[in-house]
Amino acid sequence: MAAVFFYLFATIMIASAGVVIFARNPVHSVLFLILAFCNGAGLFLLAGAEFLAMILIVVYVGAVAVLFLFVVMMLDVDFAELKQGFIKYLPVGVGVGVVVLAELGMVAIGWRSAPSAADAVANPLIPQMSNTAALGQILYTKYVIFFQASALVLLTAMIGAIVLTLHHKPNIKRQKIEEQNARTRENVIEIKKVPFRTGV
Amino acid sequence: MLTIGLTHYLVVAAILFTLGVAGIILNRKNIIVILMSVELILLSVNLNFVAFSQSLGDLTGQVFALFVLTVAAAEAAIGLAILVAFYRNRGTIAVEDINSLKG
Amino acid sequence: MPFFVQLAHHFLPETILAVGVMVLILIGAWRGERGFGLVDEMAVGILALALVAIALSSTPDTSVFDGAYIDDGFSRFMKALTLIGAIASILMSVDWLQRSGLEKFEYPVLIILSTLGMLLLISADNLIALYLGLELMSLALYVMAAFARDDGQSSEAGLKYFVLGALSSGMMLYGASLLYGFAGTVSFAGIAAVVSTSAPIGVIFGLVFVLAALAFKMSAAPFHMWTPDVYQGAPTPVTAFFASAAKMAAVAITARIVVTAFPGVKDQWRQIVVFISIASMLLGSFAAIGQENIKRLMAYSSIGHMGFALIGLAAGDEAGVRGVAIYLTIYLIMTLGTFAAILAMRVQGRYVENVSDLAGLSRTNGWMAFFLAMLMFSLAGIPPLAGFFAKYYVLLAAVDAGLFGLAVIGVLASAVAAYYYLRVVKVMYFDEPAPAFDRAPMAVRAVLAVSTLALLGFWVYPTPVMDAAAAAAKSLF
Amino acid sequence: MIYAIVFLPLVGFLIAGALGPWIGARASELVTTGLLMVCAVLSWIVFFDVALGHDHGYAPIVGNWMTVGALKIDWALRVDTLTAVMLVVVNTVSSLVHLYSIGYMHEDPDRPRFFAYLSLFTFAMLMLVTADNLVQMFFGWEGVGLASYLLIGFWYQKPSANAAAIKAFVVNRVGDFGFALGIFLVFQLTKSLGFEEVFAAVPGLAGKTIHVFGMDVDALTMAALLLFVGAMGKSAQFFLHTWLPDAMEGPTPVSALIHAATMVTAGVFMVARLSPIFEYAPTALEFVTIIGAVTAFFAATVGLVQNDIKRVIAYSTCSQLGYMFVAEGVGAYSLGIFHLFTHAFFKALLFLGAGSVIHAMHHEQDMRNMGGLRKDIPFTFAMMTIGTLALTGFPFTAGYFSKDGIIEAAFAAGEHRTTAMIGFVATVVAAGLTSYYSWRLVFMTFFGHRPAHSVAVNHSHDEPSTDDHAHGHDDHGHDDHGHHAPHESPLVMLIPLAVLAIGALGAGYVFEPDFAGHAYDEFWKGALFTGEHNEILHEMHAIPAWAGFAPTAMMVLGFLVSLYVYVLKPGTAQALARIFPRLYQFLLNKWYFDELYDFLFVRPAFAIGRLFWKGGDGAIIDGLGPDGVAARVADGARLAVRLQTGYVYHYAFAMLIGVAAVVTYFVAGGLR
Amino acid sequence: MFGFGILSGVTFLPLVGVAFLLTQKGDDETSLKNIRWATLATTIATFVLSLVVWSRFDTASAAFQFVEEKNWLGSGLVYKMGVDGFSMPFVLLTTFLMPFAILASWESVEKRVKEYMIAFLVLETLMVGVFCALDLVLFYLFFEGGLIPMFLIIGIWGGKRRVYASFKFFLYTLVGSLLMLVAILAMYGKAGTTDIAVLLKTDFPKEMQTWLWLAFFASFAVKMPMWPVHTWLPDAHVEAPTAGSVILAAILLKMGGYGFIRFSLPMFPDASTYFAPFVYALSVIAIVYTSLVALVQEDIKKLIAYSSVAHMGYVTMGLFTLNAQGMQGAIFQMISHGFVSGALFLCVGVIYDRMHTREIAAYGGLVNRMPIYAFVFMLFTMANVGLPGTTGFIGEFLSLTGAFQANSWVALIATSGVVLSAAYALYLYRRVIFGALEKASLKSITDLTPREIAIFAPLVLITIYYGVQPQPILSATQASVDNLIQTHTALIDAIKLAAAGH
Repeated sequence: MAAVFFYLFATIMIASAGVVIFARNPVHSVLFLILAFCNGAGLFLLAGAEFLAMILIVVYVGAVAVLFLFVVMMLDVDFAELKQGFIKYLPVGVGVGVVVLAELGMVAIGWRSAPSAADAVANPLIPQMSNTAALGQILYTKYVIFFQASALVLLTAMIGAIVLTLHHKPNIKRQKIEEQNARTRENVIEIKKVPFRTGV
Repeated sequence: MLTIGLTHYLVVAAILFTLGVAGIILNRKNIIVILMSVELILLSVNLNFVAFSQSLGDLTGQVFALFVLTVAAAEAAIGLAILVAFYRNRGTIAVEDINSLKG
Repeated sequence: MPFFVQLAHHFLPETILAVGVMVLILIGAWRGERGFGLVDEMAVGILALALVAIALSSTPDTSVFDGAYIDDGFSRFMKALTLIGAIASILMSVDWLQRSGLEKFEYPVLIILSTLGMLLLISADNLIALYLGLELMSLALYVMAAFARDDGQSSEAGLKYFVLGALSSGMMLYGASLLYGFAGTVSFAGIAAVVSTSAPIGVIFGLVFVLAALAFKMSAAPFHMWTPDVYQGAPTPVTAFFASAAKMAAVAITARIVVTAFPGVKDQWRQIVVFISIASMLLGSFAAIGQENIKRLMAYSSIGHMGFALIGLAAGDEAGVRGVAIYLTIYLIMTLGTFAAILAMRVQGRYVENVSDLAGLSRTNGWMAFFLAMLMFSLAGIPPLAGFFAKYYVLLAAVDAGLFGLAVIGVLASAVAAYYYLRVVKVMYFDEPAPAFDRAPMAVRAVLAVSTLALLGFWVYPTPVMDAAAAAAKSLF
Repeated sequence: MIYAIVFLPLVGFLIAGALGPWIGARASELVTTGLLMVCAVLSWIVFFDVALGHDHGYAPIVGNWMTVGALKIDWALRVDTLTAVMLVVVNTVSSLVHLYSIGYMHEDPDRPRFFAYLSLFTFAMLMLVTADNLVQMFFGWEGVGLASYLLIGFWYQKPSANAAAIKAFVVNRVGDFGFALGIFLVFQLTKSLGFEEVFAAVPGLAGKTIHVFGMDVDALTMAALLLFVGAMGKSAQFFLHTWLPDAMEGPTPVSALIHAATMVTAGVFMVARLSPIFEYAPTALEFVTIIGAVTAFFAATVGLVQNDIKRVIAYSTCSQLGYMFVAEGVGAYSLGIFHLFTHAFFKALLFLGAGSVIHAMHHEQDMRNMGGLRKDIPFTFAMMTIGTLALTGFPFTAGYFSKDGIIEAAFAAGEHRTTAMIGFVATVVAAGLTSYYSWRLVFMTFFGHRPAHSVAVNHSHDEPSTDDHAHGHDDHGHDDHGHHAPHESPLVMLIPLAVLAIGALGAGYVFEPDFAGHAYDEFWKGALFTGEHNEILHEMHAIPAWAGFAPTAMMVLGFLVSLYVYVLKPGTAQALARIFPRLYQFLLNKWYFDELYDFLFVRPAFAIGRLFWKGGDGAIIDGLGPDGVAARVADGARLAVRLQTGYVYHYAFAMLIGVAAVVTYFVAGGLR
Repeated sequence: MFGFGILSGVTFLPLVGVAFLLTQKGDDETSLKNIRWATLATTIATFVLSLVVWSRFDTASAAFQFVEEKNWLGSGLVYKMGVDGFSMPFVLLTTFLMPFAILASWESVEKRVKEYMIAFLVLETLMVGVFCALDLVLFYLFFEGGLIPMFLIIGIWGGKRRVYASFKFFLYTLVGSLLMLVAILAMYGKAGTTDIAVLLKTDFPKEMQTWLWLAFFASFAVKMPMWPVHTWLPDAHVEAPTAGSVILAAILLKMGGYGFIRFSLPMFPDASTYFAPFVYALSVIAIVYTSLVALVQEDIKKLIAYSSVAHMGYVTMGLFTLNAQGMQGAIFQMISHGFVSGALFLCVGVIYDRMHTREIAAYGGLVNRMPIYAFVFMLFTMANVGLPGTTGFIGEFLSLTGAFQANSWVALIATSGVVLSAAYALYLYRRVIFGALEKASLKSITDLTPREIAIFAPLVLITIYYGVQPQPILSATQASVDNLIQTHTALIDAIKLAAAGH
């Protein structure tokens, strides 16, 4: 049963990943990215990483993918044509890709963890504890410093996004409360005498 | 074949990784797809971590994956922000147009 | 050890930076764009405070936070270099940013955040810390590269750096996952213990991927391709920061990981390092010839220099790491000085960055020409300037380790490289004068003068650097 | 006393050279000439002391020159009979030439320089003859070369003079090249260069072979041959003679002093001085004989047709030097020196006489423009005739004793050695030729009629002028040429002629017993070395009568032919030239030696130099070296820059390739 | 003072002058005058100080004298200075010639006088340092550091193609010395020290010696320069200002020869013996080849430059004969060439200052208006062709004597250089000095000024004095040379013995 789901998830994930790359419409790419992530979450579930599966859905599908979609829409990018160079370099690119894949596959298929790896394990799975609880247990104790560091990473991302994209356009009218409060009769109203028939 | 082991996960992750890298290299259309390829790579890495975590009976892999997810989100945000800034300057995000700096 | 004790004793510089950056953000948010000056000065203060904290710390080498983080002589040495680089970068940048309409308080904030990431990176003792430090550093750098957001080149630089950086961190993660999967642990010491006995292909794969990513960060060939474009496109003070502080961290963690996590597969990683080193030296030497943009030239130059620094690492012993430490120290000084000179290249209020703009500088601004010439000679490694000693110690280590071929290729590459450094001198001294530069701000002149004098006088009293580097190297083994 | 003899000329040189511009020309002349007179007198005193008296000679050490390892060389002044003879020759002729020059050069503005050079030359020559080791000899050797160079090029505005000066120096250097190698070899053999030590070591080396220049050769033969190359250069022997005729570009007193009486005889002196070496190298001696014989003959043939009065005498000198070497080659060193001694008198006389003629003709040197001068300058004519008689070996003149002695010795040695017999034949033939061209000179100059005075007119003869510069390129002379009648020279020029004429007549008769006769041993006191089997001086008295009379007969024959051709039936010469045009051209062009050397050495040297410069240095070394490397580096730079396309995907691809390459390397077997 | 000795004084005294020059501001006549006089005073003071060293120098000893040693860098590097018979003459040569170089630049350098003088003074420090250093790394510092001022001197104050020449000079020599640097490191790795005195006693394995020798050779051969790596020299000489050429020819070239004596020969005796034929071959090629090339030159300086290469051929040949005559001759030849070629370049400078061309064809008949100059030029030309009685003869004669004992073929070919040198030198002299003064531009040329006479007079005297009395110099080097030869012979014998034993 698990095997069936594994193959199902894996196949869909890889297929949709392929579509992400090769789709001509970027919107399609984003949608298939979401599909890939969903199937990835399924694989996580199969591997017993329930919390991560949830996070993947929430963070990726819910936030990141939507962000992508938002940007794609906002920038209104055109449908792209396959260019000359693509075809020209495709064989070389595919060749190198195949070599890399073959080597990675070789590693994967022949995988043996070190015999002493079991001894080196730092945070053994605790069967009686839920995955989420177990993760929380170490995340807030042992790895709290990393937790803080990742917070700084997010802070950096925030600052970065703001500094790069926030525009104070000079001719956009904004409400400035302190200015409104500071208005007095004297400095906002000017009375002009208009001479007859000549205008201001 | 029917028992799904570590190797299966590793192979799937390897394929995904290669696809992600291929996406970066082969893509000529727009930068956003490249960013998505990066997300695919990170997904494959997470898959690796989770699989190893399961196989070793160790939570560290999952913790690592968690941080990867967090950072990946931040990365996506920054990437898109830079992308937007670039688009504002150039009016394009086609990969081939990003070559005013070269030599 | 209680958490807060660890924090206070071994994490003080980082804490100072983290807390400091929060304060700066608050001030910045409160004062808005007017807050730039204040934030900037405070940022320097915070970094200086961190530097003092490092200088005063004398704790024995300790691994803290459950083996995630190490506080040792090596890390202190490299952190000090990084902080000096950061401080100098901020100092030099003020004027530039103001003149370019970029006086945003986020700039010093990002520098501090990035520096914090570098400190984390330098002290990382497991893969997670390494990853987080790397990302914290990089994300801030991506943003900084694109900081001049209204400038097409700057945002292009940021975009390129980002895309390739993301790819490289993906690779690193893939490698890290393989290492984790093999060793069952992410700690360097744990990996070292497991890998010491055997080195299956998976571990080598992991090592290659991790090293590739680190090589990317230190811009070593063939992972250097972003460097020239980004150096050229990014705002000049940012480039200075890239070229100075960022390299320190990248080289430091590379040295640490190969030495502490992979002593058992020294033969393998040495081959990788040799390959990267040779590729970098050759590419750095050749591609810089004919470059007109001086920032781009410095990019290639830095590639070459990283190749040279890696010669020491290739030796893989204590002498080698000492050589690397000395090399980085001197390289830092040279880079800061050179970028100070580049930042002083302003003609009638406009910044210029072509080599030809330096023409006849010796007659329009003799001292600056002299300083820059000495910097160039030092970069070329001509004695008795400090650049020579940098090369001397890495080569010494390499020759001692029997890497004659590497040493010979290194010196030949440096001879080729000497050509383009000389060309700068030639333009300044032999050519007819171009329009004179405006008077550079005080901070820039100070950095230029101090770094040049340090290079010129290095041979008179090199002992502090030598001793510190020796101690740093010792702590790594 | 010897110090004074050697160093007074140096003092004269310094005074005239350094102070000349201040003290003026007259003072310079007087100082140098006066000092030389003193030297000459002192030299005769030494000669009487050492050669004729019972003093066995001495060699005071002036100071150490250099000491390097086994090589120890002192500055020393060696005086023995051989030196004493040379001192007499050098200083007598030199002082007379100084005196003569006062008159001859009186129009020249650069007289201080001239007299300084003359004194410098004399000093160098004295250093040469008083040398006690090979290196000091070499010092003098090159020193006289320098002085010769300076004096030949004295009229530096004449391109031909400059060319001749360089030629003289360079050709001499070729000789010195051999001399130097000889010195090195001697040092290698004996670990010493002092004469005493070397001569002491030589008998032990006899017959020993040495591996040198890739061959196993007889050590002493090799050494002697190499040293002799030096003598060939200095004494203008065949192959290295070409500089001597050109050297006539110098002022005539210079020719008399340097290129007749003294410097050119240095080679003869050297062989005599090194007789202990040569005696043990019979092969080398045969070579000396051959070279001497060939030179004697060759130079005489060329002398037959020359038109420049000085060149005729120059070739004659060359030829006479050949005689001396023949003498030495057959082992009769004393005869060589004797001929040197007598030759100095009559050849200097001839030169100075020629100078007087030239002076009278306002610096005209082409004999075809002369004629009938015996009435205008009778004294000079007389002197020239005496000189000619002595040169041709008219009985009981100086030349008769020395030259006939040589021919007899050659014949005597010819009993044992073919080379000596060749020497005999060559010298006998040359004697006839000498007589012919000597009288030709006299007849052309002093008899007949002077052609209408026009500078260019005589070039239309069937004897084309080969040397454009033969005449008239002096600062002076052109303008007033022919406007004044030839006039006898002033007294200062005639006195030296008279003195030399006395020597030319009497020196042979007076000194014959000492040099080569019964007083041989008392005279030489071992200064010349002869081997045990060298009985040549005795054997030469036992030759057949015809051989003894042959030279005199040849002399008469030459005289008669010359008389016929130039006096009795003028025009015969031109007729002969028409009959044998090739032979005539061959001789006139000096056997085409200059052309040959130009073709063999000068042109190739320049061509090869240019080839090395443009091709070797420029194209190959720089092309493959610095410039080539620079170009390749530039190519590399272009390539590296081209890789940097600016496209993100290329960059990413490069990273991937980098990783893939390393990984593949390990997968493919980097892993052990 | 601070425990530094007199050699440090000689070495760094010029820097004191530099410090003073740095305080001079302004371009007016007074400050220019100050600068010139201050520089001259500095160089003369340095010379006087070096004479003090010389007066206390013990020529009978082969040991290093006036040794001073200070710990300096970490890892075994020391600041160690000292002189022996090999280096003493070169120190004197350097300090002696510097005032002449300054005087020669008195009027001809008009732009950037201060920088010019500073460059020369710094160069002097570095040159003296090269000859005094007793530590390999220290030596290398000085050796290589000299490139910087020379590069600037050629490049700033040079002629038309100065950029090409300065780059060629710099990069060519740099490549060579960088290889030497690798060798130095290897030696350090083997011996654990870079102290020259210790290294001289270190026995390097045969195989290693070969490589080390080649690496050192790369540096010194370029510096000498030996054929075929000589092509930088003509360019550098032609473009350099007069004083630059003087220093280049007189001293910088000698560093190569000095390096051979100091390092290659004593430290790698096996390799030196092994490579001696190779060096001979290059030397004789250099002598003949460059002499022929000199014959066809059209530029005076280039001709003299090529002649320098030829003369350096005698030096390398002499050094590798490894006998007393050859080595002493080679050293003497270097000293002599220092005087003579320096003086010849000064001679060229004299007419260059007046006519601003170095084309031979632009001259002719100078003797008519410049008799004193003609005399001086003649004298040095003759010294250059090795006329006995001048210093040029001693060096050539001794090195050839030595060479003949080592290999007669070498001596044969090398001696032919004597003929060729006479040819090109006299040919040059004739074209420049002799002949009628026909060129209009030369009609008003003036003879030597008193300043120029003051420059040449000591050189003339020295050239003749040491030609007649070379013993002071010869005996200064004698002890060291003998020592080297003895050590070398002993080593070679030991090896032969060992080989026979096997």
